[in-house]
This record gives sequence, C-alpha cells and structure tokens, in this order.
Amino acid sequence: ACGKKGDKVDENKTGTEEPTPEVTETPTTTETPDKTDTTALAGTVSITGSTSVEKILMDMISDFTAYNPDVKINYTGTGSSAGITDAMNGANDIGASSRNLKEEEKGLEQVIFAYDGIAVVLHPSNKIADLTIEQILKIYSGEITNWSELGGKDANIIVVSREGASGTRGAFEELTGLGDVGLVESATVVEGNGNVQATVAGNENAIGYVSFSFINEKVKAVTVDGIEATPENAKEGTYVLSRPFLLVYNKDTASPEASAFLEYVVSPDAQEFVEDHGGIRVD
Amino acid sequence: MMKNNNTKLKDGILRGLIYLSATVTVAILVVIIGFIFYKGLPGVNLKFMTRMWDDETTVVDVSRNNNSNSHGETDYVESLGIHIALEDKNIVIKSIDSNSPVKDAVNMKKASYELKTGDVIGKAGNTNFKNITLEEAKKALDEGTETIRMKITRTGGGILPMLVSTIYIIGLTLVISAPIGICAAIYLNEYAKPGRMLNIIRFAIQNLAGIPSIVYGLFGMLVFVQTLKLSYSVLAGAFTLSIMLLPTIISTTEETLKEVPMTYRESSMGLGATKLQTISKIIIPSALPGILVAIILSIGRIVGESAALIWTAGTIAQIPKTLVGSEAAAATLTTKMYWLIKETADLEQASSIAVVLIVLVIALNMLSKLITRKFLKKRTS
Amino acid sequence: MKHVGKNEMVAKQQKDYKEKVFHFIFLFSALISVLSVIAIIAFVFSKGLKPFFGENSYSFLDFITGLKWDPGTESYGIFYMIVGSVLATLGAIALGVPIGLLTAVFIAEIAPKKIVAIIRPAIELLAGIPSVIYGAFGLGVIVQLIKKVSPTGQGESLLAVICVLTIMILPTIITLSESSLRAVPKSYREASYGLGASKIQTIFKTVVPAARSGILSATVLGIGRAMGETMAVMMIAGNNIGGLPKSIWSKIRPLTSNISMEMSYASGRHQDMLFATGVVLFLFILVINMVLIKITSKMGNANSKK
Amino acid sequence: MKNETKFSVKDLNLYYGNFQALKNINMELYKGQITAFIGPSGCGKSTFLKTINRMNDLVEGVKISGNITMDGVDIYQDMDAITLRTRVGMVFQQPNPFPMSIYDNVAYGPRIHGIHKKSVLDEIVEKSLKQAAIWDEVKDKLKKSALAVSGGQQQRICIARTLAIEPEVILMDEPTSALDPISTLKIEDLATELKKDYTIIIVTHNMQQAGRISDKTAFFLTGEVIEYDDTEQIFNFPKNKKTEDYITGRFG
Amino acid sequence: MKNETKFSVKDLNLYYGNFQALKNINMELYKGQITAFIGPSGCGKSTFLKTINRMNDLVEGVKISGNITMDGVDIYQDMDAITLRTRVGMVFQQPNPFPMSIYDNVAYGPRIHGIHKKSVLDEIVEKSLKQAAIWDEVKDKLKKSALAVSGGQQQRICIARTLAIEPEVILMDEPTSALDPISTLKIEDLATELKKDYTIIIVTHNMQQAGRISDKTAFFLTGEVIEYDDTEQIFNFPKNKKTEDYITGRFG
Ligand SMILES: Nc1ncnc2c1ncn2[C@@H]1O[C@H](COP(=O)(O)OP(=O)(O)OP(=O)(O)O)[C@@H](O)[C@H]1O
Ligand SMILES: Nc1ncnc2c1ncn2[C@@H]1O[C@H](COP(=O)(O)OP(=O)(O)OP(=O)(O)O)[C@@H](O)[C@H]1O
Ligand SMILES: [Mg+2]
Ligand SMILES: [Mg+2]
Ligand SMILES: O=P([O-])([O-])[O-]
Repeated sequence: ACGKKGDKVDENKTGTEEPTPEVTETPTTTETPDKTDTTALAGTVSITGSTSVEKILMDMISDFTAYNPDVKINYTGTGSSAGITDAMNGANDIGASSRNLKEEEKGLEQVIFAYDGIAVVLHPSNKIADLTIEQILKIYSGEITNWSELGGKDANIIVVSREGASGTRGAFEELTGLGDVGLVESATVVEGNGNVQATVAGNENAIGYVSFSFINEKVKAVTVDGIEATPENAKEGTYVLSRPFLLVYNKDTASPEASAFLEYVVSPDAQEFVEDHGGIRVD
Repeated sequence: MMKNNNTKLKDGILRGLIYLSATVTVAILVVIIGFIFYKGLPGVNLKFMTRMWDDETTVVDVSRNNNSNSHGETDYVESLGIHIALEDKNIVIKSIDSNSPVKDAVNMKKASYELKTGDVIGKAGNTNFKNITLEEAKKALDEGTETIRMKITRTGGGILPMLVSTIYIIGLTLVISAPIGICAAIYLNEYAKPGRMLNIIRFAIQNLAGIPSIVYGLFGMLVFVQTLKLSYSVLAGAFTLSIMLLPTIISTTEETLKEVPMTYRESSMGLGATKLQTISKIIIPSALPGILVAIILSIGRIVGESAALIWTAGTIAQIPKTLVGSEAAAATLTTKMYWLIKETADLEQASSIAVVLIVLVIALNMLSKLITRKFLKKRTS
Repeated sequence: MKHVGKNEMVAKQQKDYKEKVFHFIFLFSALISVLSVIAIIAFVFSKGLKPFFGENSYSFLDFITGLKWDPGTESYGIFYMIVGSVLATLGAIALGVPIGLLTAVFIAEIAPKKIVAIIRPAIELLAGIPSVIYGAFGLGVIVQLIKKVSPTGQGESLLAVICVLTIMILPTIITLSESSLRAVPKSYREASYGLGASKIQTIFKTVVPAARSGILSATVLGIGRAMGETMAVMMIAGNNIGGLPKSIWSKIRPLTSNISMEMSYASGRHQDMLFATGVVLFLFILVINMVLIKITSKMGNANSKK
Repeated sequence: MKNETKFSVKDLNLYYGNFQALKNINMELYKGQITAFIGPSGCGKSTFLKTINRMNDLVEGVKISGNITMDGVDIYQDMDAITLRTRVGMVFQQPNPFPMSIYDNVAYGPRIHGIHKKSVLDEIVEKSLKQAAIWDEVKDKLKKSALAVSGGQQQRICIARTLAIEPEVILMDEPTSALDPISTLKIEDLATELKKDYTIIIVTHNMQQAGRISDKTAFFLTGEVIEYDDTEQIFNFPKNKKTEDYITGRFG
Repeated sequence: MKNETKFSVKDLNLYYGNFQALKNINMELYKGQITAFIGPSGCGKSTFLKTINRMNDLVEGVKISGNITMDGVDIYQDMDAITLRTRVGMVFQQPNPFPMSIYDNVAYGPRIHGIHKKSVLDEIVEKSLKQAAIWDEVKDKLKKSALAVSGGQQQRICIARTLAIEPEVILMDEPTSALDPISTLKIEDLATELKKDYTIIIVTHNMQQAGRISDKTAFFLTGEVIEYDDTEQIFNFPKNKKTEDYITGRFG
C-alpha cells in the first residue's frame, strides 16, 4: 500500500488554492474494518513541526494506529519551520507545516492534507468587527498604533505575533504582505497558538492571529475584508487568510509506515477529522 | 552619653523593614503556592495520576454471546452485556456485566484488550457512531455477525507517562553523571597534585555550573539530537542533563570529601592501608551522606528542568520504550507543563501538574533533611 | 604480619593491580568531566564565533550593538537584548537583595526558633520550585496585575520580568546571607552589646558588615541565576524583536529567551547567531564567576587574618 | 576614697535552665579598685562578671534572682541594659576587634551613641588609644584593619574601644589569657594605670596576675564565693582550706 | 637487651618546599625503650617522627635526604611505605577513631591486611583492647560507635587499633595533650607497660611526662637535635645551655 506516491506531488505546484484530491484510489485497507488485517506494518514514525495541525493530526494518528496497532506515531509540535528543518536534516520521518514550502525547502515531497484559515482575533470586548488586509498590515507593521485610528476606543494596540518557527506566522506574513515590510519592533512575540489566544483573551487592546481551530468564546475573530472567518469562506477563497497544512518528507528515506500514513491522511475517514476541528477538507 | 530618641526611631524603622521583608517573602510563597493549588488542585485526582495523557484508540473484535435475557431497556446491549449512554455526543460504555464478552475483546493483533467502563465507542461494524442517537447505537451494536468489530477510544487526560518519563530521566541521568562525577571528585581531591592545572580545572568546572541551562539545551540539541542522531529521546535528554549536572555533583562531592578529617586519612595510612583502601573504607563512607544530599539536589534540578530538556527529550507524552529513536522521546512533568501553557493556554491543567511537582519537591527536600539529620546524629553521638 | 610471606606477596601484587585500575578509573572520570567542559566551551565558542569570521562574515559590531533581531532579514542585533537582560537582572537584584537580606536578618537574628522552623523550609521550597511554575504564576498573576496599571496597557514587560526574577533569586540570597550572618562570631555581637549598642544597631553596624562578603557572593550568585533564567522570563517578557526598553513598562527580549524561542528551527547562520548569543551569556557568567572567586578568596583572607 | 561601694550584690542566684551557676552571692565591689575573681574553670567567674553589665540577658533560658545595685540603683529593676552597658564597659578573653579599621573600632561606641562629628570623634579616638597605651604603635595605621595587628595590640585596641564610651566600670574577662608574656605585662600595667579613673573587675586564671595587680580578690568554687578579701590577705593568709589548696596549686 | 639499635638515622635533612624543617639529624633509636622528643612548638618534632614511618610521603613538596634504617634495612630505599607503616604504628595527638564501631576500628588494620575470619578478628580485637587497658571499659559496647566514648577512652582505642596490626614500633605524637590528667596517667602507664614488647617513640610538650616515662630524651630546636641522651642525664645535668633553659622553663 505504498510506493505510489512519487507522482502525488507536483513539484511546481505551490500554494495551490484549489483543493485537489491527491489520492484517487479508495479506500485503502486501513479504513475497511471488515477486512481482516492484511497489513503487517510495524515501526515508529516521528512527526515534528506545525503546532496548528496538532488537534487534527492527533486524531488522525489515533485512528490510524488503531487499525495498525504495531505502528507508533509520535508528533511533537515545534513549529512549522522546525518541522521542515528536521525533515531536511533527517531528524524526523515527516515534517508538518502550516505554510507553503519556501524555495530553498523545495527538495522535500509534500502532501497537502487540509486547508486552514488564519483568524485575526481580538478581545471579545473590542468593538471592532472588521479589518481589511491593508489595516491588518498597517497594524502589524506599526503604521497604525491606536485603535482610535480604526474607529475604536483610544488605546494603544497590543500587537501579538508568533515565534519565528511558526508556519502560521510565515503564512500570515506572506498573505498580508507583512513579509516585505517587517513586523513592528515592539510586537509581543509568544510561542504557540495557545499563548497568542491567551494573550489576546487577557488584554482588551490586543490583536493576534491563530489557526481557525483556536477560535473560541475567549477571543473574537474579526471579518477580514468583510468576509467571515469560516472554513466555507476560506474554501471558496473569499476569506483570503488561508493556507495549506502539509506533511513533508524525503522520498528516498520514507519508511512503509510513514508512506501508509501519508496515504491515510487524505482518505475520507481521515478528512472527517479535518472538518471536526474547523479545517477544510482537501477532497 | 544617653541614648537619644533619634536612635530609637531608627531602630524602630529598621525593625519595621525587617518584619516587612520577612512578611513579603512569606506572602510571596503563600500566594504562589495558593495560586497553584487553587488553580490546580481540583484537577488532581486518581485518574489524573494514573491515566495516559492522550486518548488511545483501538480497534477490537468481540464475539457476542447469545444468551438472551431480554430486558428491553434502551441502554442495555444484550448481546454484549453492556450498558451504554450518550455523553457529549459520544456513546460511552456505562457498565459491563460480569460475564460480558467485551472482557475478552481482542485488538487487531489478536492480543487481548479488555474493554472498560468509560470507553467510548466510535464505530461498530460499519456504523459510524458520530452524531448517533442511543437507539441507533443500540441497534448497531445488537445487530450483525457473530463477531463485531468496534473502534474504541479510551480517554486520556492523565499524567502517568510524564511521571514515568520523569523517573526514567532521573534514573538515566544519575546513572551517567553520579559515578563519573563522584569518581572525578575523588580524583581531583585525593589524587591530583595541587597546582595551576588543578586550579584551572576547578575554575572551569565552577564556571560550567553557572551556565544557563538553555545553553546546555542548545548544545545537547545540536550534538546529541542532531549530530549523533539520537533524536528527541530520553538518552539525549539524560546526556545533556548529565553534562549540566556534572559540575554541581563534582563540586558538592569535593566539598564533602574535604570535610572528611585529614586525620582519618592519616590514621588509615598509618595502619598500612593503601590509598584505595583508605578511600573505599574510610573516605567514601564518611562522605556518603553529603554525596547523597548532592544526588538528591540533582534530582530536584532534573525534576525542575525545562529549558535543557524540551529540545533534547522532546514533549511527547508517552512512556519511552527505548533509549534512543522516536519511541524514546519523553516529556517530563515540567516540560509538559510548559508545553500546555504554550499550546493550549490551559493554566488549570498546567497548575495541576505544578501541584504534583511541588509535592515532589517537598518530598525531596524532606528526604535530604532526613539524611543530613541522620548524618549529624552519627557525627555527634 | 611481622614477616612478609609468599601469600602476602601475591596479595600485595593484587593490591597494586587494583590500586592502578582504580586510579585509572578515577582519572578517566576526571578526564571525561574535563573533556565535557572543554567540549561545551569549544563547541559553543566555535559555533558562536563562526559568523564573524571568514568570507561573507557578519560584522561583530553590528551584532553587539544592533537593535533589531529579525532572522528573516538577516538582522542579528542583540544590544537591546543585552540591555534588557542587564536591566532585568539589576532590577531583580535591587529588589531582591534588600528584601532577601532583611529576611535573612529576621531568620538569623530576630525570629524565635519556632518561626524559623516554619520559614526556613518554606524558603527552601521556594528554591526548589521549577522555574516554569514561576512563569505560570507570572503569567497568571503578575502580568495581569501590571496590565491594570501600566501606561502601555500590557502586562508583559521589564517590570514583570523583574518581579518574577526577584522572587526566583530570593531563596538564593536569603539562604546564603543567613548562613554568613550566622557565621559571624558571637564575640562581635558581645563586643557591640558591651559598648551599649541596641540589638538593631548591633545587627546593622556589626553583624551585617562582618558578613558582607558572604552577602556579596550571594548577590553575585543571584545575578548569575537571574541572567540565566529562561522559561519563566520567556513567558512574560514580551520578546519584542527590536528596540531598546524605554521604561519598566517596556517589553524586553532576554538573551536566554532569544535562544529558546528560535533554536527549534534555526539552521545555518541563524543557528550560529543563537550560539553567539550563548557566547555572550557565557561571557557574562564568566565575569560574574570571576567576581565571585575574587570575593571568596578575599573572604578567605579576611578570615585567616582573624 | 577607699572602700566606697560601687556595686552591692545581694543574694544573687543564677540558673542556666536547671543548672545553678551562681549560688547565693553577696558582695560589695569598691570604686577605684581592681577586684580580681579567681577560681577553677567552670566555677562561675565569667557568669558573675556578666551579670554586672547584664550580658547574661542575651543568653537564652537564664533566670536570675537577688539584686545588684550600682551607686545604689538596682541595675535590673531601675536601669535599662543599654544605659548600664554604656556605663559598665567590658573587655573579653579573646581580643575581638570588629573587622573594620582601628579608627572605626574605637569610634564605634561614640557613633552608636550619636556622635558623628569628625573632629569630636578624632579626639575621642586619640584620647582612648593613648589611654590604652597603644597610640604610638598604631597612630600611623588608624585606617588599617584592626585585625592586621598582633593579639596584644588587638586587646589594647579593644580596651581603647571600651574607654571611648567613657564607662565608669571596666569588666575584664581573662583579658590576657590569649596573649604572650610581654603583651600581658603591658595590659597589667595599663589596668593599674586605669584604676585611678575607673573601677576595674578582672577575671583571671593566673594567680600571679591577681596577686600582682588586684586590691581585692574573690575566690569562686562551683558557683559560690568561698572567700573574698584583700588580695594580700587571700594570698598570704587564706582563711579557707579550699582557697589555700587552690592558691598553692593543689588542685585546679 | 638494652641499647640494641632499632633505627639508625644518618644525615637526615628535610625540606617543606624551600623551608628546611630538619637539619642534619643523626641519631640511634633503641629497641625496647621509650624515647621522648621534646622542644618548643615548630621545632620539627612531629616532622621527624613522621619520617620514621614515611607519613611525610603524603605531604606535597617534601624533600628528604640522608637515610634511616630499621634493623639495618633502609626504609626509604629498600622497603615500601605500606610494609613500613604496618611495622611502625602511629598514634596521633587528637584521638581520631574512625566513625564506626569500636570493634570495627580495632579490626580495621587486620581487615586491611586480609584477615576476615570472624573468630580470628574477635581474638585480635579482644587482645588489642586488653593490651591498651581499655577492654573492661568497652567490652559491653563493642558494637557502639567509637565516637560515643570519652576522649581518653578514644585515645586508648586508637592505641588498640595500632596494636592490632602488631607493629614493632609505636610512634606517639603528643598522645595525651588533648586529655585530662587522669586519662593522661592511664596512657603513660600503658606506654610503660608496652615498652616490654614494643619500641616506643613519643613526642611530648610536657617535660614532666618525658621525665616520668622515657628512657632517652632528645631535645629539638629549630630543626636540630641540640641534645640527645639518657633522660635522667638530660633533666638533671643538661650539657647544653639551651637545653637547660628550656627544661627550666626559661623559654618556650
Ligand atoms: N550559656 C550557658 N548555658 C548553660 N550553661 C552555661 C552557660 N554558660 C556557662 N554555663 C555553665 O555555667 C558554669 C559556669 O560557667 P562560667 O563560664 O561562668 O565559668 P568560668 O568560671 O568563667 O570558667 P572558665 O575559667 O572556664 O572561663 C559552667 O559549668 C558552665 O558550663
Ligand atoms: N606540611 C607542611 N608544609 C610546610 N611547612 C610545614 C608543614 N608541616 C610543618 N611545617 C613547618 O615545619 C616546622 C616543623 O613543624 P613540626 O610540625 O614538625 O613542629 P613540632 O615540633 O611538631 O611543633 P608542635 O609542637 O607545634 O607540634 C614548622 O615550622 C612548621 O611550620
Ligand atoms: Mg570564663
Ligand atoms: Mg607537632
Ligand atoms: O506552529 P505553526 O503551525 O504556526 O507552525
């Protein structure tokens, strides 16, 4: 059930917007419970990287290993860039990324298993409900520093960003154009989606950005250019802050277990978990 | 020369400041411990201490039984001998009959996997239990072939893996660093010739003890995890911590060796003992309590360490099965606590871990006191 | 035992053999320890100095005086971090030493035994609490409190770091100061009382000055601890990517946070720069330790004069 | 002038916890004289000396009954310990200068009592060091550590430190036992010199010393005063057999 | 039996680094006698004593020239230090039993030398403690810590510990200076008793002690042996003025 993935990844296709089902043959052995076990997969697969994918990936792993009890899959959330770096060094079997690969990272194979939106979040008490990409850029680059400039109350904007390893940050900077201007020096930098969410939840004047799966009652997601931050809108492409979730790996060194898992993540069963956590299915 | 009021006033002010400072110190402690226990204590219970961290999903096969003693209850699945319930949109096993076949369930490897109350049924046969009513679930479970295949999820939420991993890392680190550190201290104190060289070595060791643990983490990640390809593993963590602890172990041990009176060495040698005999029979036994305290202090540091471990042992909540490789990655209680705050902003659960940590620290403190006291008694009696 | 027989000769040879083996084991352990010391130093320095030498090198001056850290644009300035770290450390010392010293005075000189029996273990507990817990406390309490009063409207700040570091160095200062206060000979106290001094006068004019070297080295150790703390400060510092702190309400990015935040994904020059940050930390600690050794040797002299 | 009472001790008993260290002491101590306390180790000499300036107050678990008056005033009832100690200075067995400069050592007492003017302090320091017969030896190194001089010099600095608070009485607890013979002689001379202006009470384990310098001698044994009389009397015609045994070196 | 040479010391010089602690010592020490070394502090008594069982080997930076023979064998050239120390036992100034039981203290030496049989050890321990005149006092608490008895008893346990390795010579460095008079007498008696079977060399600062127990006495001064002769001779008719001064207490 492996070895067919060489053709799955189009080397030239980056940042592809239309969710292309990567795997056409269905179903694989793993999701047909009535078939008696034909797989003899055994071994460990280590995944490191994006923290945004954690919730989705943990469910997928749990499900996959239930059917493949001899396979153990470890996931460590270290940030997308770290996962990609690890994959290039051979320090993991699979890297998880919440942004597209950069030019210098293109040597790796990739499997897109979900799309996700990046929600721009404010404290629930903040009156502001909509921001344009332009405004977001200006806030993050330090051109706008007070909420009153946006029609809010007179208070300094507390800009919260992610650590450098974050794929969410990478995607956010790319999609807003912040990458070219640079983050405002005084921005608060915290590690992890959780910390962004907590910091924004704890400060009326803060603004942050998180994966869709981190939207909850403690923080308020604004509409961007008037479009609500929902998976549907992101899928349609009207909500512009969206990016793929990918798994990256080395073609030459991928173990059968790793390959099987890479195949599994785009299967319908697995894709259900994507939906469960506010992501966008690829099929 | 009479005391003037000025002095009395000054005395009073200073005395006030002293009391204030002591109060502040105690208040800080009370507030911190109070905060942690207030947030964390509700989450500490037996399940928290004994369960796995992650949910565990398993596919099992169960051979139904056919003794039909129909109750007709909506929540009773006759053929499996279990009561089920709908909790949070999940179908959960509420109770299991004593002769229920689910006790003989086997997983995909045909190994026995006994179901327990609290297990969540995710799928039975071809029916997905997502958004299902109790009736539908009962029906799906009652129907079908002789063996039914079910997907079972056993909920986690416990810190057992971190407890075990912490113990592993403590054990491994001490196995590496304690003998080397103690032997090195013996060499430096009993064998090495005093002089410039020894002073330089001591200086270097002393310095190393002050280096921030994050620098050790940086070193460990690059050398052990990446260059030596140990990956995030207990061994990489233990190596890193060993190097970090060596200086402390060496200098504390040297201190205690120095406290062993010179006359013990002299009399032993005077009785014709060799150096090694003197060391093993007199010096080490006399220094043992001090060495033990050094080791307990090291355990305390291992328990509390995070910066040097996150990037060497990883943050995976699992019971490590090997020393290196991906099955060896292991989060300790402290690293997991940090991870929780960073990824989930769940201060409550993090505090629950903190409660366990504080209790652990108190226990270690008491242990080292006990040893010192025993030692003092022996000395004075 | 008066005469050396044949058997005893054999036994003696075995003794010699054992003696040699163990000598070797002890030496070997010492060598491993020394090697690990050398390895770390060599490794950290060689990686950390690499970016400043050879072709395409990064200007060391830009590194050490730079005010912006943005690996994406190849700017690696750490001056603002040094300032942040140093200010945080100084602040913690300025608060922690007086409080710690006075608490030590309370324990060593004033408190009745029963109270000491409660406070001392409490302080030992404070010393043993993992730093992450302090971070959590800082995040959950201190940052929230500061946010309420800060003109910037944000709790993550130099002040928050100072508060948490103060708490973290308190046990070090208290325990070391206390033991050096206790080590002051009774005769000094007697002499002072004999001259008609009050208890407080005796404490502050005689006992504390006599213990000053111990208190100083406690302070120096506190500095080292504050400078090297990582996880707790990272959670509450703000970690801005550039700009000097302007007030205690400003965010800072401590040197340790800088390493910790980026080491997971850094590679190439970026990684070397993190090592360079490590080297700077290393040098700070080195200087601090030298001061410590100076102080302890001075203390040794003072004592031997007695 | 002779035999004017400075201290009057009545029915003094002192306990360290349950151990009775002083038993029913009654004694008059006279102005302008040197009184010596002798007796074997542990007999209570130091303890008694310390009751006179209430240094025992600092020891935990001490119980005292009876009373001591100085110039007719009860020192335990009607005087606070700090005033008392300013009037009754003390010199200890081990020279114990503070770890500061010689000048600061001597100026310590005056400063404690609120004198901070440099010129006044300078004067007090010089005068006290002169009185203690050490001025010439240390006048060039007043700013040097007091620990950097010999033991005998240290002891005289300590005496100067005591003199600087202008006490009326000086208590000395074996002030020469840690010193060499030459330093000892210097201190003895000094004591004889000082008795003109001060009342001096000295504890010594050295019979010759007591004989050489004191006017009165009290012989202590296990917390009791066995005999108390003029020094000449005690040394030449002891009334008590125990005193005689002790003086002739038959025990102790 | 008298005056049979045990040790013969020739042109012995000893340096601690650059400091010469022993200067050109020549001396014969005799079997079955007690030889006492006396002299003021720092004159080299202990240093010389330690050269006899090569304890100075343990000190950094010691240089020794000249030679010492025991029964004609050069102890620095032809004997290893461990064998020598088994034959020449040593007792120190401070009683220094190991922090273990009385039994284990005495059995330490024999065990070191490979004796592990319980019955044999029991015998050795009992015999040694008896020889050291302490058996009756400790026989009921052999398993108790050796630190839990009085100083005098500790010192006798240390002597027993030395006797247990059956040395030929016993060196004692001020063995009674930390003890009370009664314990001192007991140790002196013991030494006189032991000299029947052992050659004893004792360093003492106590002239009376040297006079009471020794057969020969050597007087040391700044690293030199000023006079060495029969004890009676030294104490009654010292040939050297310095010896006389020291013995009569005129200095030191
Ligand atoms: N703080 C104390 N607590 C309990 N007992 C004490 C204390 N100080 C002294 N003693 C006891 O009181 C007795 C008298 O002691 P003191 O120091 O007065 O004797 P002394 O005559 O000065 O002896 P010495 O000549 O040795 O100085 C002794 O038995 C001593 O052990
Ligand atoms: N390890 C050493 N290093 C340097 N000098 C030493 C050492 N041991 C002793 N000395 C010096 O050698 C001289 C002789 O010392 P030794 O201990 O033999 O004197 P002693 O006669 O035993 O004196 P005491 O009666 O005080 O014990 C002294 O001046 C001493 O300072
Ligand atoms: Mg006394
Ligand atoms: Mg000596
Ligand atoms: O953790 P990230 O998904 O932002 O890389």
